[in-house]
Amino acid sequence: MSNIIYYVSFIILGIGIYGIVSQKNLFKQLISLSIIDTAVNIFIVALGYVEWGEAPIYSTITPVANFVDPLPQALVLTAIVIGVGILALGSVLLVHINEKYGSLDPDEIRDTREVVE
Amino acid sequence: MDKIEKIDERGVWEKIADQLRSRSMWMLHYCTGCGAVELPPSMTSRFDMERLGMGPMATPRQADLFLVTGYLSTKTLRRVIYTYEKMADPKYVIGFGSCTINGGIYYDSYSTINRLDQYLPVDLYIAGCMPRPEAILNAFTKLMDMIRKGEADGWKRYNENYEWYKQNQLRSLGEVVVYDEFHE
Amino acid sequence: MIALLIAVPLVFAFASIPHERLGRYFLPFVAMFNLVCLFFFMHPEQILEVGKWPAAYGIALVLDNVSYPFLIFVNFLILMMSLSATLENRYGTLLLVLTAAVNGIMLTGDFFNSFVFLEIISVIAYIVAAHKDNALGAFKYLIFGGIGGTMYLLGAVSVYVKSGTLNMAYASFITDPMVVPTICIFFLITFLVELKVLPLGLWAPDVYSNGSSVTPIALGSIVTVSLVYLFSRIFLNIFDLPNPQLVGILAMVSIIFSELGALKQKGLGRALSFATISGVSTVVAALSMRESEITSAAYFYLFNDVVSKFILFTLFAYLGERGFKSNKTAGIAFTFASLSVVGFPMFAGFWAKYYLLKALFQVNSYALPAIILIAAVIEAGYLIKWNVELWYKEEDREKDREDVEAEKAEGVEEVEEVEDFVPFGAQVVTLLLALTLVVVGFMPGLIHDQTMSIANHVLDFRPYLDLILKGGM
Amino acid sequence: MQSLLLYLAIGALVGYFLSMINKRLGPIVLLALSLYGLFTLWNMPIGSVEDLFGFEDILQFTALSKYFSIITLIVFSCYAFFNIVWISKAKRPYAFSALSILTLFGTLGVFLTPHLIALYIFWEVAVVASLFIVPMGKEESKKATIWYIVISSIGSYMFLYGTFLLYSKFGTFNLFEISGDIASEGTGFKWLVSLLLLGAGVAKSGIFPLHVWLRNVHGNAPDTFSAVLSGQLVKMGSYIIALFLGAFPIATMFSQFYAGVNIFSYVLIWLGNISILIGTFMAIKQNDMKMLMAYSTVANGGYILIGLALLDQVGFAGGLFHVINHALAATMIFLSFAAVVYRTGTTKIDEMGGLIFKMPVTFVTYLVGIISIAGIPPTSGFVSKWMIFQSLISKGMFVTAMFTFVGSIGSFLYVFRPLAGVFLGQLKRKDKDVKEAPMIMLLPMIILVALTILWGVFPQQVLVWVTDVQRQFGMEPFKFDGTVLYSNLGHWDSWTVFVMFMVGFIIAAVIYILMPKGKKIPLDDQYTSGEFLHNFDLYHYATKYYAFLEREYEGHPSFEDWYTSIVNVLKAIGKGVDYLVRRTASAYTFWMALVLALLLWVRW
Amino acid sequence: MTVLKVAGIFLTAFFFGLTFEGIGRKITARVQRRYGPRWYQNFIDLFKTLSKHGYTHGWIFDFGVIMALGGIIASLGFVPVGGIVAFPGMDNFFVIVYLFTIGSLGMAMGMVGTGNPWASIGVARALTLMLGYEVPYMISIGSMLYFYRTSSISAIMSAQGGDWNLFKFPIGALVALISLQGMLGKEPFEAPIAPAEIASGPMVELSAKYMGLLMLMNTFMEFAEISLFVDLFLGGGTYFVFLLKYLVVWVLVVLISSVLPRFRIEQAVYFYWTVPIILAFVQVFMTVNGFVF
Repeated sequence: MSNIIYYVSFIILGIGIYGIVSQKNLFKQLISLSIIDTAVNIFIVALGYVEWGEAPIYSTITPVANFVDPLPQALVLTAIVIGVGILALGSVLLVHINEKYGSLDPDEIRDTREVVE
Repeated sequence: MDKIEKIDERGVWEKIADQLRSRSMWMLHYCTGCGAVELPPSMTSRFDMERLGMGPMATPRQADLFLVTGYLSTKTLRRVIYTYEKMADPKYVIGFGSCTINGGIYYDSYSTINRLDQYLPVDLYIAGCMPRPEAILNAFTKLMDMIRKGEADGWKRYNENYEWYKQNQLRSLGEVVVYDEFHE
Repeated sequence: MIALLIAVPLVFAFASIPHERLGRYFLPFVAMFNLVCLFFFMHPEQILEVGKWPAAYGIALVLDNVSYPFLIFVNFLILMMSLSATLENRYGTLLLVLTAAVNGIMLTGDFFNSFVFLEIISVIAYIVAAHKDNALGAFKYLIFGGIGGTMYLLGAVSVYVKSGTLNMAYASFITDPMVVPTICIFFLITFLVELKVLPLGLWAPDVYSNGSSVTPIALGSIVTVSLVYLFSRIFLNIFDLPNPQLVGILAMVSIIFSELGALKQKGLGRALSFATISGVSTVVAALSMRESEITSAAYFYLFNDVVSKFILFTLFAYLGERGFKSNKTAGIAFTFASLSVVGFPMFAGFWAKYYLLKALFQVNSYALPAIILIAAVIEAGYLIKWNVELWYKEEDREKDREDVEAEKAEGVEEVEEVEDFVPFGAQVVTLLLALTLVVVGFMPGLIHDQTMSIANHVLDFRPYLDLILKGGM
Repeated sequence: MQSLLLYLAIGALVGYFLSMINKRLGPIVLLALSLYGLFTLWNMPIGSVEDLFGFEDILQFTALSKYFSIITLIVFSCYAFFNIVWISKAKRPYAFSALSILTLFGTLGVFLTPHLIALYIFWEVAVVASLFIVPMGKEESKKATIWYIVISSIGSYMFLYGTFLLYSKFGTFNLFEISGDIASEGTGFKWLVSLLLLGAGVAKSGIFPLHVWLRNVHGNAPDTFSAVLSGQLVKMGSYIIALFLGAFPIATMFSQFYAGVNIFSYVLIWLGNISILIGTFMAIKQNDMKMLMAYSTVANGGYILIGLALLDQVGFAGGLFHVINHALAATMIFLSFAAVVYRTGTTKIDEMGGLIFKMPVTFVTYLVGIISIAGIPPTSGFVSKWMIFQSLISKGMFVTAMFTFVGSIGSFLYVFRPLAGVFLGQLKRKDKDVKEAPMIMLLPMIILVALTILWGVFPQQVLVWVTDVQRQFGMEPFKFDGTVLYSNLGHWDSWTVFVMFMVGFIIAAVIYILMPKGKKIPLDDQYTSGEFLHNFDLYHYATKYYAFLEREYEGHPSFEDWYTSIVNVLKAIGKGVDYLVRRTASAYTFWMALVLALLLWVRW
Repeated sequence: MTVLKVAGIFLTAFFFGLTFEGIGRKITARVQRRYGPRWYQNFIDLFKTLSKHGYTHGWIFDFGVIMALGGIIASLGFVPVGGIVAFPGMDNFFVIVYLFTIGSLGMAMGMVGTGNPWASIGVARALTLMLGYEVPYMISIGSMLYFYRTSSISAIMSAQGGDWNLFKFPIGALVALISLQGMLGKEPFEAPIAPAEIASGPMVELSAKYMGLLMLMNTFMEFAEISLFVDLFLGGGTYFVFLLKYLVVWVLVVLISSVLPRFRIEQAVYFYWTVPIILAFVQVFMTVNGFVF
């Protein structure tokens, strides 16, 4: 039962990949990428989790305690920041694409480009 | 032409050469008219002119004897003259049939040449319309005789009286108009 | 001390934010500074433990015999690019950050740290890729790179989970060998994406062919070199490459197909992009052999390929397909570079091929040499075609000019003069690099000694471990 | 040798900068260097060994080196001499001169070293240098350059692959060190290595599967450079073939197949046969005179290959002798073409005519050249053809003999086509004012004519070189005594033949002079079937000269088309790659998943 | 001695060549039921043409004619005429064959030098025909050279003894005979000089002594080629035996030519490259495998 979080994260990962593969709209693809990011983050956090663990803070109450591994959480923080950065950057790129081609549908974009080329 | 006994001016080599020429006459027959049809019988097995050393040639350069076989129009005369001038000296001309003598039955046509010897030095005419092969062979033997005696000197006459012949030719044919229908 | 390589560029990057134009003036000096530091003040085999945390707990920056030459080369390339490229506003800042990240990724001895630097590089790469209004290509790259980055993250975290440390040296020491292949596959995916091995490098042609003087050089030369370093660090030094044959085959397929793709192209830019894929694929294929001579030759090949492509892309960015009539110097550089890429003698490319083939034959590998040579035939075909076309374009151009003049005389309309101006900096840089190729062509030892030493070090895990852990743990 | 190569390398730079002062200085530098080289190498003892730029014993002066270097230097001297005037028509005179010198550097280097990698380097230098001269020619020449580089690369990379195969086996690049041990290797290895190494020779000398570049390149290159291409660069291929066939113990490496000819040589001989066939019949149907001679080069390459591959006393000598013949003849012919083009500006046979009365010396050069190509005594071309025929007949190789006969008689056909179309026939009106080529152009042509006839009548000098080569390779040397040449099927004496020829000529001339003199008439006084012609330009039979023969093989397969279609197939695959590239990210992810799956599940 | 022998060969070729040609004309005439010319007609023709005043188109024309005759005279010197062998051992088959081509080349060059397209067409046809007949000829002779291990004509001639090669190499002899017909330009391989079609082809511009010299060349060439056939296949023999054999071959050739029509040039080449070449290879196969009777 404790592994359920892994399965959840992999399901979310699958959803993300499915999204990228199946969705035509570029923005939806970007969102799917973000979903993949999230899935991986969940997975990492779950890795550090210890059954019935406690917050990894040394105190008098918990001199010897079942700590949750703090490092993955720290890593995830960084990863989230990077993920957000990429999301923002992708959005900017999409705005540019939309300005240039007037669409976010790759087929329509390709038509426009082929006319240009 | 006046029949004047000429003094034989030929040297020894020339005489020997004339002997040879008379025995090996290569002819070019210019088939302007119906006379040409009489040549095949004279070449083939019945009369066989090859036994006289004669034979048909393909181009005027190789030929000694020029047969004008029939009537001439202004159009064909020009060709005849070109052809004659391409032949190598010494060269002989035989006019076939009455057409070359006086125009024959076409004498009053607007474009017929009535007298060949005004334009080319004819060594021998064969009368008849048309001459039979017997007459033709007879003429050939006669011409051979003339050559041996040095009487067949039409080519010399042509060279000597070139101006006169040219004048006659021009009078009949007019100036040559250069007109190239393909490229100009 | 070695942290300066990362810190100084970053500082200048931040300093340039208020003054958009300053970045591009900072860049050459920063690169110069780095080079000077590297040459005179830093020498291999030193380690910096960030925050005095001892290695295996904290982040360690390592300057060893492998990363040192790579650092010099990359900073040299950055310096060259800063002189040759036309940097618009803010690109200076970006490239300063890129410099920091690239130096960082080569110095770091920590998986997660390298992930962070990789992501910084990626983000900047996406932005740089969007240069010249090429947002679509950049977006493709972003999706691809995004997934690749995720894979790297997964790999790094898996290492941590399985070994309890993020330190590269220590992790390789204690990680369960059973799970190493699986972890490595995550890393591998990232590298295949970033190093443009087909079919994962499909994003590259669209990105590189945008006609910018920054994108293909920043991505194709600088980022590629740093990632090749990381690739060899992880797969040659720390872990074993999983499925080396499969990687080799993938790379070979990539070589052939990218050459075919290049053959088909009607535009020079895309042709060069495909040629770049082919070049890096060759390096990957050679590295997958994990043999010191071959590895050394692969680095030599990388050197030649990167320098030549630097020249080709720079000149393409400025001249397009307009010929060398008025730019003989540029033309000579272009020709030298393409001859070197194909591997004609008396250029660096020949020795790259020579060493590579020689090493491959020594281990009785016959398929890769054949493929390299077949690819070289195709490459020779289209590169020489372009050379000839560009050199002998003058007739057409004169005709054009006559037309223009005629039209001007008629006063029909003002026809825009085609601009084929190569900036002085770019001319000098390309010529210098071309001469480098020639000099290396005559004295291959200059580079070969270095690559040999890198190869020997990179394949020997022990010194690295000793350096980081100081024989301890 | 090292100093010579050094001078040449420096000379390329010097030539470039001197050309800037005066265009004509470039060829003069080349001429001086070639003459210096000729002088040095002529006097150099066979077997000298030298270092090159610090590499020990890289240069080795063998008998084969001497022979080929002398040919090369003769060709280059004439070429340089010719260029002194011609250079004014060159498109890029500076680069042209410098690259010419570099080409000489490369080829001489090839001939002087048995070290395979050094050989490869020099080889590629020659290729690259000549590569950039080619597109200075006609409009088509840019395309031709691609043909050149691709086919040349195929050849040279085959060579490189073979070299490394040898290296991985024997650990040395020195050919002569390898050749002793190779016989004991496995059959497959021997086949592979021999084929790969000879691939370069096959590609370069225009042998059958790789012959397609010659038409394009020789036909479109700058006019004088075609002479070097055909007279000299192609001979580099022949050198490789001669070197490997001579240095490797081919006879013991491969099993005997027929009449003492081993199977490998037999394969080569068949390639030569096909080359002769293709070269001859394609040459017959060319209307461009330079392309015609290009195909002729293919056919002659076949001759050389057959001669060399026979590997016996007479045949090998014949093949080697044919090298010098064809080099001289091709140079003469292409130089005379260059002179014609210099004056008339076209290479199409049916756009010219009657130039003999305007350019008599050029005509004589061409005439002697084709007499030599066609192998008619008293030129040197006959000597080698005789040797090859003798060898083939004595071995009983009649099928090959048939091909050589076809090539030999076919050569009468194709060489006559430019003769009739360009030099004889009616003079075109546009060429009425054409003058003879300048004296400086004529001199090298005259020298070549003299050499060809000299070596046709007194072949001893060349035979000494050739037999030296045979001795060096441990073959029984060709037997000759003065001008009498011996084969195992009898002998002949070139001097007697020449004397008889002169006797016949004198008799004919006496008869001619004794008889009445002919009258000189102009060209347009022609038998025209009595018709008056206005435009004698059209009274010239040059277009589709052999129409009746060409009709017989109209639908022949074209290798040029085949190779183009192969390239098109490759391009179609490339288009597929490009199609994938142009998709959006969604498709890429699919690929990524695929690769991931592969990596995860495939384990071996 | 050599000089005398060479002179003897030339004089034989001159007198008997022309005489036999005259006889050939007589035979043709008889086949056509004509009386025919005298046997010495060809002498008359020759000297007549030489005596005329011709036209020349420039130096190449003169040179070509001299080269044609000179080349043929040169090659004639190497052909053994019965017992007269001028250069024993050096009468190499290939030398003779290639010396012939000097004459042909000279003729072709001179004739095309006239500038007449008919001449060019004729020469083109002649060369094409040559491509046809030379190949089977050389292969079939080659098999003999292989068998006797020598390429000297006189050596092969004397090696036969009474046992003629005609019977030893019957198929080769047949091939050589068919090729001979083409070499001599007799029907059915007469297309190069078709008089009515292309105005006698190469000879179109020939007048007077030029014609004569080429007639002489043609006679010598015929003599040399038939002599080769007689030497190689009929065992040569003493001088008069040789001439007798020569006459027989010549009559055979003339008879064949007098009853056959003309091939078109591509038909001729096609013919030569199918039937005779296959026969020649049959001969080669037999020779190489030792089936020599």
